[in-house]
Amino acid sequence: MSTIVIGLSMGMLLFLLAAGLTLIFGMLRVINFAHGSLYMLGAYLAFQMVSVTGSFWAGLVAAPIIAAIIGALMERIALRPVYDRDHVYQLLLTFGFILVLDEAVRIIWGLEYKQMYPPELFAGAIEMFGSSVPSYRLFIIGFGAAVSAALFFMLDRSRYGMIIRAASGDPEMVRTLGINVSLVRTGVFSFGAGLAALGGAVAGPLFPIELGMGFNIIIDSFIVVIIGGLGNIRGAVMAALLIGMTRALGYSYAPSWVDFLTFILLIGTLILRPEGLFSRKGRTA
Amino acid sequence: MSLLEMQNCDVFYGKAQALHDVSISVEEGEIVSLIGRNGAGKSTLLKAIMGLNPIASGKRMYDGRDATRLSTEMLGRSGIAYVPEDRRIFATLNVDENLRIATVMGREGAWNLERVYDLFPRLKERMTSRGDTLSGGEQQMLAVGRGLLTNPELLLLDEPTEGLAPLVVEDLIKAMALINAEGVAILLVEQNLKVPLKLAKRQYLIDNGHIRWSGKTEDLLAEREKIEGLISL
Amino acid sequence: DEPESFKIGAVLPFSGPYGIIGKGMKQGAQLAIEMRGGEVLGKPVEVTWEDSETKPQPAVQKATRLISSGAQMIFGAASSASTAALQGITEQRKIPLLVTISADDKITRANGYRYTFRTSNTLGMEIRMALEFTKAAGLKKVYGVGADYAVTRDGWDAYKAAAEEAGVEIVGIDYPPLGNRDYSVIIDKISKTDADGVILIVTGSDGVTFLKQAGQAGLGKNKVLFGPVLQDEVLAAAVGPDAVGAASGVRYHYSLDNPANKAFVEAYRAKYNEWPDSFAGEAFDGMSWFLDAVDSTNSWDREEWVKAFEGSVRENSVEGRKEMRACDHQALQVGLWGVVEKGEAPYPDLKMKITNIFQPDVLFPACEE
Amino acid sequence: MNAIAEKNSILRCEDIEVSYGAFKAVSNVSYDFKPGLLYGLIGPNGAGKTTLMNALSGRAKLSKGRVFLNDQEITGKSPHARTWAGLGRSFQITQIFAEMTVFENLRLAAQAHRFRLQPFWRPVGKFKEIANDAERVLSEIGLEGFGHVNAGSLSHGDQRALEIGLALLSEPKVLLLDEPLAGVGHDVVETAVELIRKVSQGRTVLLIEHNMDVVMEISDEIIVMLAGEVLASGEAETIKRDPRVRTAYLGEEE
Amino acid sequence: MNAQRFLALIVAIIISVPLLFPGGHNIGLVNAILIWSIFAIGFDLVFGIAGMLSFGHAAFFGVGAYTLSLLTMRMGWDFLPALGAAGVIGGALALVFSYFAIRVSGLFFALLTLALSQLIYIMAGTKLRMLTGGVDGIAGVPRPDLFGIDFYDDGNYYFFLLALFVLALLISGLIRISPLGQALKAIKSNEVRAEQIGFNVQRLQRSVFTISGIYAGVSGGLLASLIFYVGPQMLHWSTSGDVVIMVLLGGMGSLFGPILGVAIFEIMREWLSMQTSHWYGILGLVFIICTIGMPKGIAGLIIQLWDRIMPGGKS
Ligand SMILES: Nc1ncnc2c1ncn2[C@@H]1O[C@H](COP(=O)(O)OP(=O)(O)OP(=O)(O)O)[C@@H](O)[C@H]1O
Ligand SMILES: Nc1ncnc2c1ncn2[C@@H]1O[C@H](COP(=O)(O)OP(=O)(O)OP(=O)(O)O)[C@@H](O)[C@H]1O
Ligand SMILES: [Mg+2]
Ligand SMILES: [Mg+2]
Repeated sequence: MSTIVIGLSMGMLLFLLAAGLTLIFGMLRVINFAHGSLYMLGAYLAFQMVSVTGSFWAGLVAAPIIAAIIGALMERIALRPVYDRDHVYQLLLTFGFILVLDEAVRIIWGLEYKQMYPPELFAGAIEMFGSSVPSYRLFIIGFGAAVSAALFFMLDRSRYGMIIRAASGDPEMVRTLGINVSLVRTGVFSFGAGLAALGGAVAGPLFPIELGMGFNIIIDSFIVVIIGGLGNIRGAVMAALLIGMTRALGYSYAPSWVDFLTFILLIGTLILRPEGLFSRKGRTA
Repeated sequence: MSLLEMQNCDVFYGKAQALHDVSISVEEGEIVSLIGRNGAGKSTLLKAIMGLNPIASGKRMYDGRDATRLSTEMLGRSGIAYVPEDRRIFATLNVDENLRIATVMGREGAWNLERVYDLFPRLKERMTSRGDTLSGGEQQMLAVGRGLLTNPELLLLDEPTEGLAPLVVEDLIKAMALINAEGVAILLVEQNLKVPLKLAKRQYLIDNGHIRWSGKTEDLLAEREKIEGLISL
Repeated sequence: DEPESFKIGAVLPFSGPYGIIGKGMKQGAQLAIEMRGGEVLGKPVEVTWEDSETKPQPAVQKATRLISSGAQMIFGAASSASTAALQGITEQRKIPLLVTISADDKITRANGYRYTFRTSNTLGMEIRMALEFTKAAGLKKVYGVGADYAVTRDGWDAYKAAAEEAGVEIVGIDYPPLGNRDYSVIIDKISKTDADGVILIVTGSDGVTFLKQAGQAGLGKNKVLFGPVLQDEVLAAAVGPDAVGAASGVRYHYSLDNPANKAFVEAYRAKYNEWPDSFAGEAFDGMSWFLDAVDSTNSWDREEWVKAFEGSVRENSVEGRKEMRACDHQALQVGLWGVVEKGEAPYPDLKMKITNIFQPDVLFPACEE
Repeated sequence: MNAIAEKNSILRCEDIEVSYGAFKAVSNVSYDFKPGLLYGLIGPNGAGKTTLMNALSGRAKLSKGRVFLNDQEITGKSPHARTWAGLGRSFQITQIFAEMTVFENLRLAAQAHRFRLQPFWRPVGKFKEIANDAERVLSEIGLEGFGHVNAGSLSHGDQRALEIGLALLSEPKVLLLDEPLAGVGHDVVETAVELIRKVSQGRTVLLIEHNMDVVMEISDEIIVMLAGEVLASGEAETIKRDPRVRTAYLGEEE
Repeated sequence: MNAQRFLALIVAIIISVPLLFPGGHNIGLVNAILIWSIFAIGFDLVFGIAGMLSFGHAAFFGVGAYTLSLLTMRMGWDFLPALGAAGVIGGALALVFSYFAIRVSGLFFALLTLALSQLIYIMAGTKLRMLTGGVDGIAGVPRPDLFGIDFYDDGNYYFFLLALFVLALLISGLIRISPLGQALKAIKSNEVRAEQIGFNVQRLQRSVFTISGIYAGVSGGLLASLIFYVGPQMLHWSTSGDVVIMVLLGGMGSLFGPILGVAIFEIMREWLSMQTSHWYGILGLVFIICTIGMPKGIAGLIIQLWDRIMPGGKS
């Protein structure tokens, strides 16, 4: 029973880490390898806010906002000129972003580990089903659910999501309808960057805040995105929970096979449903 | 005053010139058609009007103002709608969304979702299908419907009847007449000459990137022999 | 003929996962050279610092260039993989390789690498320290968590056998993958057992993550968390207050009470205005010792240096007596064990307190073969 | 045409069905196509014409039924295997190699037809026969001067011509043409129709077209589809008079 | 001289630095460039010609390295047959990958290959540690023992690598202009049409994927012998990322572009890291500027400049 709660929290955490990537990947068709770096930046920014203001919540709010501004700049300056080219050039760019962001973090905060703690409100552990579950984990479940609901409404239901999806296929045609595609794209990238940082801020109290922290999560995030189906927020939530549960069970019974299981799940999905568990395919003729 | 005026426009693809010193005008509320053989430059001109092809030299006047420098989205917002020859349906959006996206900018006018569905009942049946699963003709209907839903002052139609069944073509001709009667100007490109001859009061003949002839439809029919020699219609 | 200068090629991680290590090593080694007047064999010492990126390929590529431009020795990488790769080239070129941080036992094996010398700890000895600690702390039931790779598995097997022999009950063992980020299920599992001690054979970020998450679940309240290389001051700072009470092997510590160390710490603080971490201390110690050995030969023949270093004894190292064993080029030394406690100025907020010092004879098995 | 070929069918489908979810785009279609005839396939938009063609050429998966080419079952075979078996097609939505020249486009089709294994030890320019095939078709489709033009920068109508040319190069016994005249200039419709006539010599052609004048004129037999099923089939005159076809598709034209 | 020849000349100059300046300290760097170039040339067959973005080539590269190391060190094979086996195993693994991955296209292909190669990476680091030495890898990988030449001398090894590099370049050049290369370009351009005119798309994609796996396996084996070491790092997806970057930087789909990309990448890494400790960030800026300013990579830029300076001399 407690495994389920923990699995749920692991899944939601994964979702929060991957949400920004899903968004940018699904909407702009950009594989944002710098997602991990933005996530790391979010953690450092949150740490900084916490050490200045003493409030976890200040960090949780400020880090995404600052990262979103940085994301907007990245999009305006670098990404915008290459949309018309083959998608792979965006890869090169985002690789460049990784190096630049990492360097910036190194210059600003140095190499030492930084730390953050859960807010007062969620500091202790709660007895549940005979286990003590850290209440911060419960916070993550709730927070993840809220973020996913918000994203779901933004993307699948609203006209905003419609524009983004249309523009990912044929931006020119969207322009003829009088819609400012560039602005929308900047918005999406910036929002995705903010989400990445949000993930970092939420993860801060759980993981060491260090330079390499972004490098590791990117693969996890990819797995969520793939299993969920491109840019499909509902799919991403489902996938994250599925992985969270799988991992929780894995840790209970065979910890050394956990990574393995995750990949088997991924490869299995891709073989059975190459487009991901939650997407549909079009026709070609 | 003309609604749209293109003055002495040159358009290039790379180094190749596709339009030479082209001037055309569309008056408010009229139907004008542009005819010419394959590769004459018709689509190129429509795209240039819509800001999708840069105008190397020349001027675009819209609503009495110089619109040469306006971007595609500004032109769209000021009331020009474009129905491209290759339809360009949004593949990942369903039929309903493909239509609704055209209403995002919220221009007031006579067209709304219901009217489009009345015009093309087939679209209503396929409302929840993704754009890229539609048949060719369904996509064509959708492209026209999407153009209408922006409630334009000027509608650029590039071969709108291509791939449509005869019955639907009839409906579309009626609809165009109706749209026009409601005050929308139309610039029509067609291969199927029946349609422009029936609808348009004025014609432009384009060949090899040059406007070779322009005038009333009656004159076109009367001077047919001469013009045929000119551009081998 | 004698070269103009004594060239040292230093290939250290200044970036990548171990990037944090490079700085301390560089400062320690620099100080070692400075404190001997910047000279060896009567010639100025010239060090070229290169970034190994914590990756084997750049490490070897840079070492190759350093050697071909006349480096007399290589001062080596931090990760075991990079070190192993460097050993390939240094053995090939017959250039001494000084290792002061990598702990993999294989790096110094009997009749193994002629040109490799390690002056720092091995993981094997650290595991044995953990065992001694288990006994000293009177733990009865122990649960194990080890990062899933060969060295830890071997270490665990050794620990388990010896612990069981000493009457300690082994409750369980889990091997989550290296670089694991979520220990919550394992922590929950352990908290439901009646183990009184948890041995964590993990290091770096993995250890930090575990301790952070264990702290939130309150695992440390009734169980002793300890491990061979679980904590030092850098890592404790990353964990925060939840680290207090965690016990760990310590490679070097500035609080060691001996004249050599006092002099070193004083000079280090004067120069860099910070406490030397274990990377700095070990680098200082190894570099000083090696250069002394070279100096003692009065020769530019590298074979002479190898011979001189082999079997040399350093009575006054910063960690007390050290002896370079000839059979495997591993320095025999005492083992330091400590626990994280709250510190006050001028010390960091969290500091290690050395609680046990184990003697070499219980930590190093005899050289096999 | 000998007597046996008259009797046998060259392409036959038995009760085929294509469904997308609950929606049946094609159902209950059984038809025998005789060698050497030109079939016109008409019907309202969305009736399932293209989908039927997809089913025959292997692009759409059958949920039911079987397809035979020359009495060989080809159900489930991939499109390229069907091409080798003698089935060529053009697409309603132009499918060309846009960033290559027109000549390269044609040369590729010729190469695909000539080699099963693509040799890698000789430059492609050294294979004369391929270049000759390409040149021949280039003039057949009336794009002589355009060999060195990038296919993507051809006008829409010229791309349609290239589309047919690509299908021709596989020397198909059965040729499926999906609205080849769509977008073809008024002045060249005659030429295009001539081209279709010419290429239909000695092969079976299935032609989807909304240009009724053309279909009625050149088809030997006409098949009308409605809502995924075959509504009627027969000679042009019969079809023209069929009231069901008039209400569903043709309208009350003068 | 046309632009292509000019490019060839630049490449020739870079790789003949050790001949032009014997006794320099850059021979290790040039050797690494030769090896990575073989990898990149093979990778570009898949990436630049067939248009398949693979993020799994690290697997073939790394497996080649392990194959060579294990066969020479544990089985006592000679170097050359072991190198051949590295290529064969690299190619075979690529073939296996292709059966899984070719079912999907575009970004999914990239991600699926990435996932498969990460699986290999995890296996090598943990479950196969008896064979691979786990995360610590295997040190002491040998170099060839041929004609009594001491290939442990980097200067001599250079010639061995040069010969293989030239061979790899020739084969790739031939493939590009052969019917196979054309067919692959067709598939990249329009898969639907390619299949309809009779190309067996999947088989062709599998073939080129396998060929490039062979390139990767051989180059991986060579790298292991160059640095006397093989470890799971070579299998990590970031190795795939490196080769993608190199090829993009140099210019995908061109014969010499990938080589230029490799050279620039390696030289910058070596040179910049000597200049400043902030070299990482600077390298990142260079990537960004190159992407924005050079739509066709360095090779594209050079061709453009050449055509501008030498008008009329079009290739
Ligand atoms: N993207 C492009 N790049 C280069 N040249 C182009 C491009 N698009 C069109 N052209 C060329 O410009 C000329 C005009 O093409 P356009 O598409 O405007 O013709 P059109 O009159 O619309 O013909 P159709 O009736 O066949 O659609 C043609 O010669 C064509 O080859
Ligand atoms: N992959 C698919 N998924 C869902 N529906 C599809 C798919 N392919 C086709 N359809 C539907 O099947 C119906 C038949 O389509 P088809 O393209 O065969 O029509 P058609 O007769 O060729 O029409 P047109 O004359 O307009 O080209 C259409 O309503 C279309 O939306
Ligand atoms: Mg046109
Ligand atoms: Mg159709």
